[in-house]
Amino acid sequence: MTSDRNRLSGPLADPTADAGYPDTHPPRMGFFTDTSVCIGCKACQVACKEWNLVPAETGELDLLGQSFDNTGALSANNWRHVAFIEQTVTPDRPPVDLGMPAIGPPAGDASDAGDGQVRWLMSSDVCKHCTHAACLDVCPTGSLFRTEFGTVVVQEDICNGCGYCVPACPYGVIDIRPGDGRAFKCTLCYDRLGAGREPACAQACPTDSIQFGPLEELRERADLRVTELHERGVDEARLYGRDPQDGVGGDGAFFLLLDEPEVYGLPPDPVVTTRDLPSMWRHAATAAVGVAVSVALSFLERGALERRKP
Amino acid sequence: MGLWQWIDGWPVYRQLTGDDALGRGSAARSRGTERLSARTERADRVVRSVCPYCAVGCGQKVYVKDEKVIQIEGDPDSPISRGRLCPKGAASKQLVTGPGRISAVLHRPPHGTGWERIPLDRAMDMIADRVVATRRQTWQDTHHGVPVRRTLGIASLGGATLDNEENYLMKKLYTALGAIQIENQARI
Amino acid sequence: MAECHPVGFQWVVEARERGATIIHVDPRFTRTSALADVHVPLRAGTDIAFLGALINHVLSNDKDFREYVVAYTNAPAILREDFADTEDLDGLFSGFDPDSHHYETTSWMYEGARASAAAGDRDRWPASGDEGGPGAADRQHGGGELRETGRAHSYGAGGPALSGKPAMDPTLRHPRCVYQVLKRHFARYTPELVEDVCGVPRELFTRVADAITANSGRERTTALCYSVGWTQHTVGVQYIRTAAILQALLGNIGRPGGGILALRGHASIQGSTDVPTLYDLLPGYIPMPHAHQHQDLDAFVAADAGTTGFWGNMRAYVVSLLKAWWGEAADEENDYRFDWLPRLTGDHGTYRTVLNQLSGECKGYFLVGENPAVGSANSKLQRLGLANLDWLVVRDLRLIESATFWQDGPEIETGELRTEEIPTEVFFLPAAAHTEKDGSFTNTQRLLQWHHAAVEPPGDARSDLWFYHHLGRIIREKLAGSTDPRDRPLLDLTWDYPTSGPLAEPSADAVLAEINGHGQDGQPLSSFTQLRDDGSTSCGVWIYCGVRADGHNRAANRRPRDEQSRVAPDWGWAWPANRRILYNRASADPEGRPWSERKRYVWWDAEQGRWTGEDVPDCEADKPPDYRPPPGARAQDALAGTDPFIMQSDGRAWLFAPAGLADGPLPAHYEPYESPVDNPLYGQQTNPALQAYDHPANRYHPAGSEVYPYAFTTYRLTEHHTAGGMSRTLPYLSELQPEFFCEVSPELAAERGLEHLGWATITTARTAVEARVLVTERIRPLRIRGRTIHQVGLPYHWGPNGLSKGDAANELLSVVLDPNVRIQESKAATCDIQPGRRPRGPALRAHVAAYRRRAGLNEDEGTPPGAGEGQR
Amino acid sequence: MTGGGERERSMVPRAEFRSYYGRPILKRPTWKVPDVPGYLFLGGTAGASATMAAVAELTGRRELAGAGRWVAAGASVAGVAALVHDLGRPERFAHMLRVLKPTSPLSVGSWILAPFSTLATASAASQATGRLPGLGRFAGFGSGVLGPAMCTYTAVLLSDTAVPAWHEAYPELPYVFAGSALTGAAGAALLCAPRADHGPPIRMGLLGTAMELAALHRVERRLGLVGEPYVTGRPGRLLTLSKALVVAGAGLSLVSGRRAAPLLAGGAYLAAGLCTRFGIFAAGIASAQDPVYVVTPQRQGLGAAGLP
Repeated sequence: MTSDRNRLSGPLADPTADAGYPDTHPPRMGFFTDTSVCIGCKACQVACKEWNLVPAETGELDLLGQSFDNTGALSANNWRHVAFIEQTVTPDRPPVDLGMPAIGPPAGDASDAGDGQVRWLMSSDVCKHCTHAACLDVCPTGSLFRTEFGTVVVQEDICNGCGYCVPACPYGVIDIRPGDGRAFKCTLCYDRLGAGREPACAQACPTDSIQFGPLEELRERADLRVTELHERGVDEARLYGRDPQDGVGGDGAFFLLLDEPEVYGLPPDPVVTTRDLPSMWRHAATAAVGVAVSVALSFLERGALERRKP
Repeated sequence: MGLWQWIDGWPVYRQLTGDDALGRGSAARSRGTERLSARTERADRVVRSVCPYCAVGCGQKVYVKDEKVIQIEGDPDSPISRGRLCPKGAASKQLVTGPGRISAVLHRPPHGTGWERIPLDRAMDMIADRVVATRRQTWQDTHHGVPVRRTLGIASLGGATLDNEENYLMKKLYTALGAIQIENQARI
Repeated sequence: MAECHPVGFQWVVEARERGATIIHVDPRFTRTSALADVHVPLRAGTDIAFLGALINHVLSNDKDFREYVVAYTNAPAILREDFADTEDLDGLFSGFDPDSHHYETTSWMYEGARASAAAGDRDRWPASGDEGGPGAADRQHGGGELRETGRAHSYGAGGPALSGKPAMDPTLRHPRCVYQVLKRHFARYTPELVEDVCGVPRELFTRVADAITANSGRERTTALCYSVGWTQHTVGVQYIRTAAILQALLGNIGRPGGGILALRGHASIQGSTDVPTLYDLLPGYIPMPHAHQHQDLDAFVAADAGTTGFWGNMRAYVVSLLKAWWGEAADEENDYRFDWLPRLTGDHGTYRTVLNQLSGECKGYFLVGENPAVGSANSKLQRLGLANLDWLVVRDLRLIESATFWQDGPEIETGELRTEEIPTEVFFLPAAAHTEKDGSFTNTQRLLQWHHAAVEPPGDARSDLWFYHHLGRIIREKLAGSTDPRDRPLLDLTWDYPTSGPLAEPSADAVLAEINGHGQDGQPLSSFTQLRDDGSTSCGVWIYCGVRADGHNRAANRRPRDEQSRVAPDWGWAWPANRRILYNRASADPEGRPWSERKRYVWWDAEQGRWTGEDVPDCEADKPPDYRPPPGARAQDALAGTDPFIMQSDGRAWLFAPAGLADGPLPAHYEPYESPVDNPLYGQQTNPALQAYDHPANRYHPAGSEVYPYAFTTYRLTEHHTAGGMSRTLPYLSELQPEFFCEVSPELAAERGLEHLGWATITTARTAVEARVLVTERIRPLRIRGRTIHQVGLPYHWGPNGLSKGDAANELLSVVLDPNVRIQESKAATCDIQPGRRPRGPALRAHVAAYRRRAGLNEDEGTPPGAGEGQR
Repeated sequence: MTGGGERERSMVPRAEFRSYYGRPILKRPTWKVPDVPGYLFLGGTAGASATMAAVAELTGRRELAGAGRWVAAGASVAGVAALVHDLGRPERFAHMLRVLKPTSPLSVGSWILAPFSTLATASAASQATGRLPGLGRFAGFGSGVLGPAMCTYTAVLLSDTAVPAWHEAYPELPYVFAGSALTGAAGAALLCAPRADHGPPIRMGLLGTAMELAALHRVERRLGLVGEPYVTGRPGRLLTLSKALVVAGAGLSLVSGRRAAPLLAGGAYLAAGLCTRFGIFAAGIASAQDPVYVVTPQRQGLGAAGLP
C-alpha cells in the first residue's frame, strides 16, 4: 500500500485513493470512445458546449479544409473535438492518408489511390483524464485536482492562469482561454456526475460511440469489442490509452482506433513528464551545488589563485 | 477562530494533516468545488418536449429556472432517441435563447429603406385590413363561368416546424377566406 | 441518414452490430457511407435504373416472395389489351398526348375493371394550370385535354378509385398479367445498363442485388430508407414507386424490419402533409375539390373515392370535417356547406404562386417559418416574386433572408432591384419557439408527440397558433354584420377556441380536440370508424381521430421505453389508430399465421376470434382470414380477410398502378431535365409529363450541354438545417461548418484548376455562386459509356444573413417539377465550375448572360430549343 | 498527412511520420515572451548574485556584497513582476502559495522565490536604509543559501513538460542554467562592482562559461532529432549568439588594463544570459509546434518495446 502511494508513473490501482479520498469513494469513472461507430456528427462538441457554457469560437469563422473538421484540435473552448480523416484503402497496403492539405490539390497522388476504397475515419477526442496527469501534477495552485471519481478537473475559482498545465499535457489538451486567462478543459461533467448523471457528450452521442461508466467496466467492454472486431476481420482495430502499463498509467478516457494514433492527432506513446521529475530534481540539485561551489571557488584566496595561473 | 478557519481552509495545512500529502486531490478542493452542483438539479421544473429540427422526433427535456430555459437535453425515456441528440438538437437551447432572436414586431412600409418598430396589436390590425382588402379586390366568384369562390390574391408558405394544431388553424382560416395557394415546405 | 438523421441512425448502427448489412447508395461518400458495409456511388438522378435492375434481378431469377406476391399484390391482375409499354413506344406509355404532354390513362386499367376515372367525371381541370382560357370548362366536359393537379395527392392517400374486379391469373403466366408485364418492362434494366446509366460497376451492383435478395423472404426482411434524394426529381414519385415494387416483390412491406421508410427532414413535415397546408389537400388526404359546373358533395365523393376499401367511407370523413369547420351552419340541407370550399382550377403550387406574384395576380403573402429567398429552387425567382407583392408577412425566430431581401438581397447588389422601388410592405412578426408553446409534431414514422410550453415567448413573439387564431378573430370582427355571401364561410366558421394567460394564447389542446373529433353528445371519438356521414360526428382530421380518445391527449403519452414493449405503443400516438407498422396484416400469411417465428408481428388468434400481436393490427381486428366479401359489399366490407392493403380499393399492393399517376403506371428511367448525357434506354429523354415553367429568370440547360458540362447535386450537412435559418444563426453550429463550400473530386479539380480551399464559381443559366473548394476522394468521377462524368456536391445551407454566411446553392437550380406532386428537381442538374470568385454587381449578370449566349439560350425570348413548358 | 510511401524503412525520419494534417500534437506553451524567458534570466542572475553577495560578505568584500545584494533584489523583484504579469489572472498570484506540491516545479519554485525575493529585498532595503543591519545580514545570507536553487529550479520548470526539446534535455538544462546564472551574476558584478572586486566575478564567469558551454554542447549532441530545434532556426541562432557572447565575455573579462573591458565583458555576459534563456525557450516552442518531434521519438521508443 505505502509503496504504491504518491507514485508519479506506472500502474496505479486507485488514483482516487492516492489523491487522499477515503475508501468509500465512488469507482473511477471514464470514457470509452469507440471510433468504429463514430459518425462524426459533432453532437458531443455541441452538447459539451451547451452544458458547460463554453464560448463559441471567437473572431472570423474559417473553413479549415481538414475534411469536415473545422475545429482543428481540443482547446480551452473545445473540450470535445471530432477528427475526420479521409483515406483510400487498398488491400494489403497501409492506408494512404488523403490530401486536403493546405499545400494544393492532391491531384498527383490521386491516381495512385484511384483503385482503393475510400475510408473516412472519425473520432471524438477528449481529455484523457490520465492516471498520472501531468497537468495536475505541475499545477502550482492546486486548481487542477483529482476528483472523487478519479477524474482530473480545473477549479475555476482557483486557477490563476499560470499556464504550466498547457505544455505539461502530453496530448495537447488543456489550454488557456483567450480573454479569460484561465485554463480550461473537459471536466468529465464533474457537476453532472455529482448528480448521478452521465456527461453531456456521452448522453448526446447518437451511436454510443462515446460510452461513459466505471473505468473497469469500460475496459472490459473495450476488450470484448476489440476482440469482436478482430474476429470480424477488422484487424486494424486497437485500443489506445487502455493499458495501465503505458506512459501515463492508462487513460481515464481511452479509445478504440482504426489506425495509428498519430493519424488522429494523438501522440503514439506519451509519457507523463513527471515520471522523470525525481531525476530532474536531482540534476537541478547537483547543478545548484555546482553554482554554490563555483561561487565559493571564485572567492578562493586571491594570491593562491593567481599563483596557480599558468 | 477566523484565523483557525483560514488555516483549516489552507490546502497546505490539509496536505500536512490529511491523506493527500502531495496536494493533488482531496486537499486541493476549493470552496467553489464544494459548492458545485449540476444546474439541472436546481431547475424549478422540467418540461417534456420534442426536438424542432428533423423529423426523427427526439425527445427533449427542457429545464426551466426563474422562467428561463437553462438547459435542453435528450429525454432518455424516449424509445425513439433514448436520450440522444444530434448537434442541432444539442444546440436547441441556443436556438431558443441565443443571439439574433427578434422579439419586437418590425415593419417596412412600401418603398421604405429601413425597419420601423410597431406594436403587435397594430400590426395585427394592419395585416387583417390588408387581408380583407386584398381578398375583396381579388375575389373570384367564378372562373370561366365555373363557381370557384376563392382568391388568388393571397398565398401562404409555411415551414414544416409548424405544429399540427397550427397547420390546422391555418388551413381552416385560409379555406374560409377562400385562399387556396396555401403551401408548405412539405411540397419542397 | 447518418448525415441528416444522426439519432435515427443509431438503430442502423445497432442493426449493423447485430449482423445487418448496410448498403448506402449515394453520389457522395457521406457519414453514412463511412459506416456502411457497401457504398454505391451513382450518378445523381439515375436511381430508377438502379432499382429497376434490382427488380429485374428479382424477377429474372425468381427471387420474389411468391406466396406474398400472389396473395398480397396485384401481380395476378390482367391488364387491358390496349395497354402499351415504354418498350413498345420508345419510352412512352399508351395514352400520351404530345400536344398537352399529358397521359390519358384509360388504357392502364385492369381488364374487366370499370375505370371510374372516365374523363370528365374525375376531379380535375383543364390543362395549362390556370390558363385554361375561355372554353376550357367546356373542354372538360368534352373529355379531351385534361390535366390533374398534384395528381397523386388529389386521390388521397389510397390512390384512385377502381370499381369492379379485375381478371386474375394466380399462376402469373398470363402474358398480360401484371407480373409478366413487369418482367418485360424491366428486362432491359440489366447490370450492364446500370453500369452505363448509373456508373456503378457490375460487380458492385451484383453484390447489392445478392445482399438484398438473400435478406428478403419468409425469414428475413430488408428495409429501404430514403429522403429527398429520391423525391426531389422530375420523376420523384416514380422513384418511390420503383422502391415499392421491389419491396412488394420481396415481401418487405407490412413486416417488421421491412418497409420503405421516408426520412423526413423537418420536425412536423409529416404533420404538415397530414394536416395539410398544401393547396391540393384537405386534412387526412382528402383532395381539395376542383371547379365544376355542378358538383355536390356526393358527386365529389363518388368521383374521387372508390366504393371499396377504407376510402369507401370518404363521405363520412368529409362531412365530419365540414361539421368541424362550420358546425351548426353545416347540415344535410345545405350539403354540409361543401360549396363553401374554394375550388381549384389547376396548379396552385408554391412555384406557380411565385409566377402569379411576378404577374401581379398574387398580392399578399404569408411566410410562416419558411425562407424561400434561399430555401426554394431558383431563389432569385422567389425574391423577384417577393419584391412584387403588395404586402408580405414573415413570421420567424430571426431575420431571415426572405424578410430582408428588399434591404440586402443579391438583386440589390446586381442593380436588378432598388430598395426604394420595391413596393412590398413587409411585416416581420417574431415567432415563439417550440419551448414556448404547446402543440404536437408528427414525426417521420407518423408519430404525434406533444411538446409542452416551458416558458412564455419573449417580447412580441407569439405562437403561430396565436397569430392565426387572433388574425381570424380580428378579421371576423371586421366583417361582423356583413351580408356579403362570400363572408359567410368566415363568419360561420367555428372559431371559439379558449384562450388563457396574459398573452391570450389559444388552447392547443382545444384545437387537438377538434382535430380528434366528437360525437353528437360532445364526447371525444376514439376511432375514425365511428365517423358518420349524417352530420352526427365532427372531426377535423379523420386520420388523427383517436389521438384524444376519452379526452386524454395520447400525443403526450410518455411511458418510459424501459417500461413497455419494443413497439412502445404508449409513447406518443401514431396515426391511424396508433398503428406503428402500416399494413401489418401482411406480416402474417393469408391464413393469418406469421410468415415465420423470427418475423412474427400480428397474427390471427382463432380461439379468441381476433387479430392480435405486438401492434394494433392494420385491419378490422375481428375480420377472420377466411372472410370473403359478399357481392355488392362496400368499403372495408368489400375487402377479403386476406387483403392487407386496406386503403387500396382492391386491398392489394400495386406493382402496376392502373390509375393515379400522371406519368405512367410503371416507373421508367428518364434523365433529369438537365443531364450531362442522353437517355440510353429510350428515345424519350425526360419525363414526358413533367412540369416546366418558362420564364426569363428560369432558363433551362439543354441536355448534354458543353457549356454546363458537369452534374451537380445539393444536400445537407449534419451541422446545419435546411436553408440554415435555424442553424446558420447559432454560434455553436456555425463554427462547425463556417462556410459554403463545394465538394469536387481530385480529377475535376485538376481538370478545372481548382485548388483545395480556394474559391470556385459555379454557373448555371440562372445565376452564378461562389464557394470554397474542398477537393476530396469522397466525390468520385464516374465512367459512363467511356465518358467521365464529374459531379459537384453543394450543401445548400447558406445565405447572406446569419453568422456563417455564403451564397445559396438553391440559386443555381431551375424550377422543374414532378407532375404528380409538383416537387422540384433539386437533386440533379448541370453547371459549370471555374476557379476564382464570382463577379460582383452588374458584372454577375453579364457573366451569366455570356454563359447563356454560349449555350444558345436567348436572353429574352422564351423557350430554349426543345424545352417547352411541360416536357422535352 | 506528410510523407506517405514506405513507413518501415526510410532514410529520413521525417518522411516516415504521419500526423493529423500536420497539426501540432502539443499545445503551444502560453507563457508570454519576454515575461517567462526574461524571468528565467532574472531569477538565475538574482540567485547567483545573492549567493555571490553572501560569500563576498563572508570574505569581507563588502562592496561586492553590496552590489550583489542590489542585483539580487532588483532582479528578483523584476522577476516576480514578470511572473505575475505572465499570469492569466494576475490578481490571483497569491494562489501560488495555496498548496505546496513537490510534483510542481512552479509550486516548489514559488516556495523558493517567495522567501528568496523577500529576503533579497529585505537585505537590500536594510543596506539602503542602514536599518536593522543584523537582520539585513541574516536576510542576505538566507537569500544566498536559496540562491543556487533559484538558478537551477527553472530548468526543471521547463523540463517538467511534454515539450520534447525541454523535456529530453532535462539532464543538461540545470547545468546550462547554472552556468548561465553564474555568468549573468558575474556580468552584473563586472558592471556594478568596483574593479578591485572583479576577481571573483571574473572567475565565476569563467566557471559559468565552461559549465554552460559544456552542457549546451551535450544537449546538441545527445538529443538527436529532438535536439534539432536547438541548432536550427531562430532558437539555433540565439543559442549560437549566446555561445559567442559568453566566450566574448570570458575573453574580455581576462583583458586587463582597458577600462572598458570589464564593462564590455559584463554586458556580453548579460546579453549571453538573455540569449540562452530566450533561445532555449524558443527551441521548446519550436519543438512543440512540429508533430515530428512528438511522433518520431515516441514511435522509435515503441519500436524498441515492440508494438502494442
